[in-house]
Amino acid sequence: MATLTLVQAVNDALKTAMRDDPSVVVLGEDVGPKGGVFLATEGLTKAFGKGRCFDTPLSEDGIIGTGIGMALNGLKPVCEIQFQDFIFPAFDQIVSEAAKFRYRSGGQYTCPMVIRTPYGGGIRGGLYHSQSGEAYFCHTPGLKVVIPSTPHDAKGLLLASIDDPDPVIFLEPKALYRQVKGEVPEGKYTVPLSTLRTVREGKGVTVFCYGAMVPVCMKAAEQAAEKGIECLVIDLRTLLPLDEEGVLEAAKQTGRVVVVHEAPRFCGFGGEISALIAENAIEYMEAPIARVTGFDTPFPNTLEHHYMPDARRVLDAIEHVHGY
Amino acid sequence: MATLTLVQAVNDALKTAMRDDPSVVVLGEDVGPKGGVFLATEGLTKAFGKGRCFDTPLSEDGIIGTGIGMALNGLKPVCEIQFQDFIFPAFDQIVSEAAKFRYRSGGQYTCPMVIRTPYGGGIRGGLYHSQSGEAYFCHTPGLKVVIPSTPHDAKGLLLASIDDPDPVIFLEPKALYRQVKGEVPEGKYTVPLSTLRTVREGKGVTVFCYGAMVPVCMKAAEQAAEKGIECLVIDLRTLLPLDEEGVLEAAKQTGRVVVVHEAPRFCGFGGEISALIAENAIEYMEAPIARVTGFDTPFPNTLEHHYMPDARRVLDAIEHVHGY
Amino acid sequence: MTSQQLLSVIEPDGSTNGHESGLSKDELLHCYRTMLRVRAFDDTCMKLQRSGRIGFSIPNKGVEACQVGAASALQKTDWIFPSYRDFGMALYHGITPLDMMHNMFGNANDSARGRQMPVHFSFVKPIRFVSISSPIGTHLPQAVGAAYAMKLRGEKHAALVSFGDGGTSSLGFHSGLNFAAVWKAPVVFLCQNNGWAISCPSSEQTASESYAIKAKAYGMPGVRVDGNDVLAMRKAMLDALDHARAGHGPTLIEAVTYRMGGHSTSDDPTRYVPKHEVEEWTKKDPVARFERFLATRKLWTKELGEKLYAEAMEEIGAAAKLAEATAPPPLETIFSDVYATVPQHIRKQGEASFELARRKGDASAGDGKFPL
Amino acid sequence: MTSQQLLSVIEPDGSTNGHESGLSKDELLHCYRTMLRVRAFDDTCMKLQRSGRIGFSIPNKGVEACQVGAASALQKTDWIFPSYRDFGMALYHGITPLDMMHNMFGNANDSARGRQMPVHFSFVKPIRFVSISSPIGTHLPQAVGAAYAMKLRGEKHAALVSFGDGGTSSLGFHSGLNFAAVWKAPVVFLCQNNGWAISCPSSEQTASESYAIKAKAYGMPGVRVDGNDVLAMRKAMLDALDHARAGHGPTLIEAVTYRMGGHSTSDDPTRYVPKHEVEEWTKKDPVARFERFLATRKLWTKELGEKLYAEAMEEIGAAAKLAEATAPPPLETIFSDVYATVPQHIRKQGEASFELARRKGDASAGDGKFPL
Ligand SMILES: Cc1ncc(C[n+]2csc(CCOP(=O)(O)OP(=O)(O)O)c2C)c(N)n1
Ligand SMILES: Cc1ncc(C[n+]2csc(CCOP(=O)(O)OP(=O)(O)O)c2C)c(N)n1
Ligand SMILES: [Mg+2]
Ligand SMILES: [Mg+2]
Repeated sequence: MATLTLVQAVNDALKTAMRDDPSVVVLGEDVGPKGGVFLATEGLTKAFGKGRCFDTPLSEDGIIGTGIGMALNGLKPVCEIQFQDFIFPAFDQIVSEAAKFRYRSGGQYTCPMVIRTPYGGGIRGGLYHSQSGEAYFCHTPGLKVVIPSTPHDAKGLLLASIDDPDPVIFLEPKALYRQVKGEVPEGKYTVPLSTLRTVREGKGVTVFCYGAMVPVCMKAAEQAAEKGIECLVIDLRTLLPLDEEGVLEAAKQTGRVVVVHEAPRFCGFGGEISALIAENAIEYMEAPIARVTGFDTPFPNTLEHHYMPDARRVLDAIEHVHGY
Repeated sequence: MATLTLVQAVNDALKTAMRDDPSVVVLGEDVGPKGGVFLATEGLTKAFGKGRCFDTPLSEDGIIGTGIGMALNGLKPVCEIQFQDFIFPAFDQIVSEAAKFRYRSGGQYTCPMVIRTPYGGGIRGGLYHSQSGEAYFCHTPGLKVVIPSTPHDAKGLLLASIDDPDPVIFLEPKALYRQVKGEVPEGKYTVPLSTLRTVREGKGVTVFCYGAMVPVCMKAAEQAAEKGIECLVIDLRTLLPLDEEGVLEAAKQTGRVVVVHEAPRFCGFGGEISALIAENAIEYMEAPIARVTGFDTPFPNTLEHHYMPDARRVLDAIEHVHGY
Repeated sequence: MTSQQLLSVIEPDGSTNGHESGLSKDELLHCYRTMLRVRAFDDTCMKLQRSGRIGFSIPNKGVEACQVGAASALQKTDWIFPSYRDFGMALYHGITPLDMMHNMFGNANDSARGRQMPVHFSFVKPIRFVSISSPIGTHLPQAVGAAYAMKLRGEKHAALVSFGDGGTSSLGFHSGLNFAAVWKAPVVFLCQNNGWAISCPSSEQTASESYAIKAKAYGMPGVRVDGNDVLAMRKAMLDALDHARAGHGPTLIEAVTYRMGGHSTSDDPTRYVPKHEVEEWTKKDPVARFERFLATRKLWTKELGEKLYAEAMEEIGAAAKLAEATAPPPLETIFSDVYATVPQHIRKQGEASFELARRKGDASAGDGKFPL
Repeated sequence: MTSQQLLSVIEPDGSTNGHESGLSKDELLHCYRTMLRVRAFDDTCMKLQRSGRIGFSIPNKGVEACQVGAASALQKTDWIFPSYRDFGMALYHGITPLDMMHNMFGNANDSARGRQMPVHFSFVKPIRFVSISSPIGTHLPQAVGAAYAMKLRGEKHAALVSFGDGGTSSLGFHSGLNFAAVWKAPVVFLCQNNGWAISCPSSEQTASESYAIKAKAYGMPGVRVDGNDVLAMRKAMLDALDHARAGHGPTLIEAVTYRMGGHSTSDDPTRYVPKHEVEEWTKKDPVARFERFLATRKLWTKELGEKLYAEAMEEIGAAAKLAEATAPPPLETIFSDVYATVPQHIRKQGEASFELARRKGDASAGDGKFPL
């Protein structure tokens, strides 16, 4: 097993898939000779040729639109959107087309494809290189939404996404690209979609998180443990289709819940977790269901560290629901 | 006071605004001589000339993009998107640009503009003429999201939206366009944004709804009353910025809540209402917070009446939370 | 040829300039019969809509030659990415009126399982007739991607993607043509310029000299064809397909034609279409034009035309009856096909709704009407 | 002229073909000085970024003439919708290096209030230099809308919108040019074709003969200009602005130039740019070209050039020091300017975060680096 960073694990997954399956192609802006602006696609053109990994003109609509056509006709495109913030020109193709092809054609036409894109803050990217748009995709039936937080999961979930018969939005926490390292098995393995990962056991407070918030929540959980509060930390990994039973069970285990994400709070993904619990397990709740999230503002630049939830804020919420 | 349908009230509001303020312009596909596919803009080109109300080429990106430019430079554009389902090609302009101009320019450039569009089911329009996308916009800081449910509010809220210094997404429940009639004052008046409307008082169960779901919920509330359950029915009217205090107060009044909308449930607007309550008033809740919504599937055609919440489904939820 | 000239084969009097593309008598008659079947399908749907038996249809009067001529050049292994107005392409390739009628009624046998509006067909056989979408222009880059897959696998197939004059303003037009030209993808872009996009005339859609000239922006050939001339359409398509199959990349074809009816069965074109325009174009009726050609070959008489039209009406009327008598799709179809397998949360929603129906009865259908 | 010829004024040896557009000595020197200030701003930012004092910048070496020549044709009442690479336009019109540096440091005096990345300027004075956005191409239709407003009010102003070769593939290019031509809006589209879009060469961006020829798709004039020739740029802009102000509508100008550095301070162009290309274009350096012209007018000596560059470096270095010493924006700026007035829910979030900071201390800054 090699020790890889998260972005290296993504690269490894792409190489593994392309080697195993000639129908896998990678396309996007600057994914070819440059290897992508984060180097996630480094070496792919060289190893598999220009027909399998190639640069596109500057149009996300074109990247996803042609990707859909490839998927309709037997290829397995893995489209890269350079930053998740730039996915919106392709929103129509994703929401109106990729998500609805199977349904509207009675299963005659399907879109097995993966849309990979780095999301989230932490690189001083300001309004347009920092956003977390998972809620937009999670509100779109027909899509799957996957977010890894470790190198192991990044490779295993990406390979599972490429295997999946439906379109998957694969959001990569760019803040973790080089921040986390971990052991990654060689060759092919998959981490099944729609499964949760228990990062830490605890009977005091349940913390739901994903992506770059996982290490933040773990730090907060350790600080909480020092104060005698043991947290159950759940990495959701697949937001859609969500393992709702698993979420409810984890919530019931402590009766006290904190949900954490970077995206703005209002109508964000955290609200769905709260609502699920309030609808199906409210009688188990012994405290308000707290959300620690980005603010309901655009993403700032100089002050981004104030905007993004940190251990300080998460811990405060843990203490709040614990002491309630 | 004239008795108008909802779509006539919209037309009346546009005429009133255009008469009072020469900077108001109306643009969109087929809004000119044809008067829009629902006739919301009927007679405007004739009354105010081709410079003030005009057809555009078939590009929503162009409609909103040029609308933003007009707003930056002193006009007050009211852009029509023919069906809300077709707003997605303009999603980038709305989410990345209109919503963020004030913030990113430190208030130097602003986008006072209104984007009007019919939304929701009930006309046998299938996947692409029936969607309710309010959650996408509500998760976007910088936008306001307004949905009327009566002719009176349609005119008053639209005039308030045109007066507003920020971009407003004005979603018109197309199912109600000709279904509801009501008295509408002549000339200019406004209904302030971010205010709730109590449609019905009651101490049994609080029902939150908006748009075409308001009459549905009222029907269910009447049926509930026959069974001895008095509902407090709240028409949210402005979803963003939401009157959160008002929502919490209404929830606390009964301790039993049902949230109703047509859009899919997962990560929908209803989740935000549930989450708000679960975060700030959970100790008042005497029952699960129920959601009655569209299913987490695309919008079907032949069976649309099974997809859209009806009084039958709402009543069932009212009974459920009441009897809990 | 420059993009301003119109490629044509059949002269107004029915004679030709010699570019008939070698169709056999049977093939010529298949084209003709298909055009009449389009018209009969149209007429039937108009009646069904007027009498409230279906909710919506899209008239095709005036554009039959465009569709049939273009379709006639395709192989069964090629792919069609149609617009909602492409009845002729479907019928030409053997998709049956009954299959289409199931969709018009959105019943249990509809290949779209009653999920789409009428005219939003989806077929995989006898030719790939890709599921039609309402959002304009999205299918252009999709056709390019499908064509790229053909090219990557070394197949000699091609994709045809059809759209209207209004569609040229869409995002998909720009990205589709650009990607296709850069990749030299085997795809033919067919713009059916029928003069109108609902109520927007071409003069307000674009300021360019023609739609064909837009090809220059992408570095691909652009040709303007008389879209009311079925043989000219066929020739332009054959040339473009040869070009594509030979690895030379895409072509933009502008078929100049005219929408002789409203945009849809719910549209009232008298609000915006100048009367003289319709009169002028009525003289150029593509069916009459083809009949004059067929007459010069002794393949047509008035009686034959009437007989074929009557046969088509009968066949299509019977199909409508059958489709109307077919049950609506079962409730389960709301919840299936969102994903390959039904996930937890959707399964639960389905079960809850079946359970409610058992307890409290079915939902009742509304009476909403489609506006445009 | 056809779209394939390059409009130029200054010959490589500094002589001209007579189209100098009547700039006074002072104006010529203002152009020159501005070009040197762009270069000095660039050099300073590169150093600031390399030493970790700012996070990011965008090099302008090679494209100074494009920007300065184009800007020189504008009135203060015109609007500029710039790209992130348009330092020259800002400096030409009197936006100060200090104003720009505040943005590079994202401090409390930044007009964008520290919310945007460096180089995402926003100014309303002395000219409308509209807030720069990262998403490529969105500003094209916006410029058209702003120009439409001018036209509707009968003003004789115009809008300039500037973008790169990569930007021509964006959605905004298609809708912007199309709407502008249909409306005859007073707007000039300036495509600065600098050969690359990050690592994507023009040959993979489009298959068209040129970028200027794309104007044909929209029915507007398209001109190709030597973008390294400041006077040619000025002439092309003046002509296009006259055309626009006279009510004849938009023009697409393609300025053929070259990005002599990386895409940004974080990019490593040696991964993908062929070496010989850079060498060739170095010979065509736009500053040296203009110096040769100025020398023919006795307006330039090597010493003058060195002196002006040194002055610029000093001015800009001082600005950088001042900007660096300026405090970061206050916490409140996270919560203001989302709307004209702060709504309930945002006010509460702000208060909670101030309160938490009082109780538990401030958040600590991360060390994330910008990748591209
Ligand atoms: C993105 C989008 N915007 C708007 C519409 C509404 N709409 C349906 S058809 C149509 C006009 C299309 O005109 P054209 O492309 O010329 O095709 P035609 O109907 O003439 O065949 C419009 C605006 C749509 N379907 N999709
Ligand atoms: C919609 C969008 N997609 C991708 C990007 C990432 N990106 C930033 S600059 C750039 C290349 C732009 O090239 P060009 O338009 O030629 O301008 P240049 O940088 O050469 O001046 C890309 C792809 C973006 N900013 N916006
Ligand atoms: Mg048309
Ligand atoms: Mg460039």
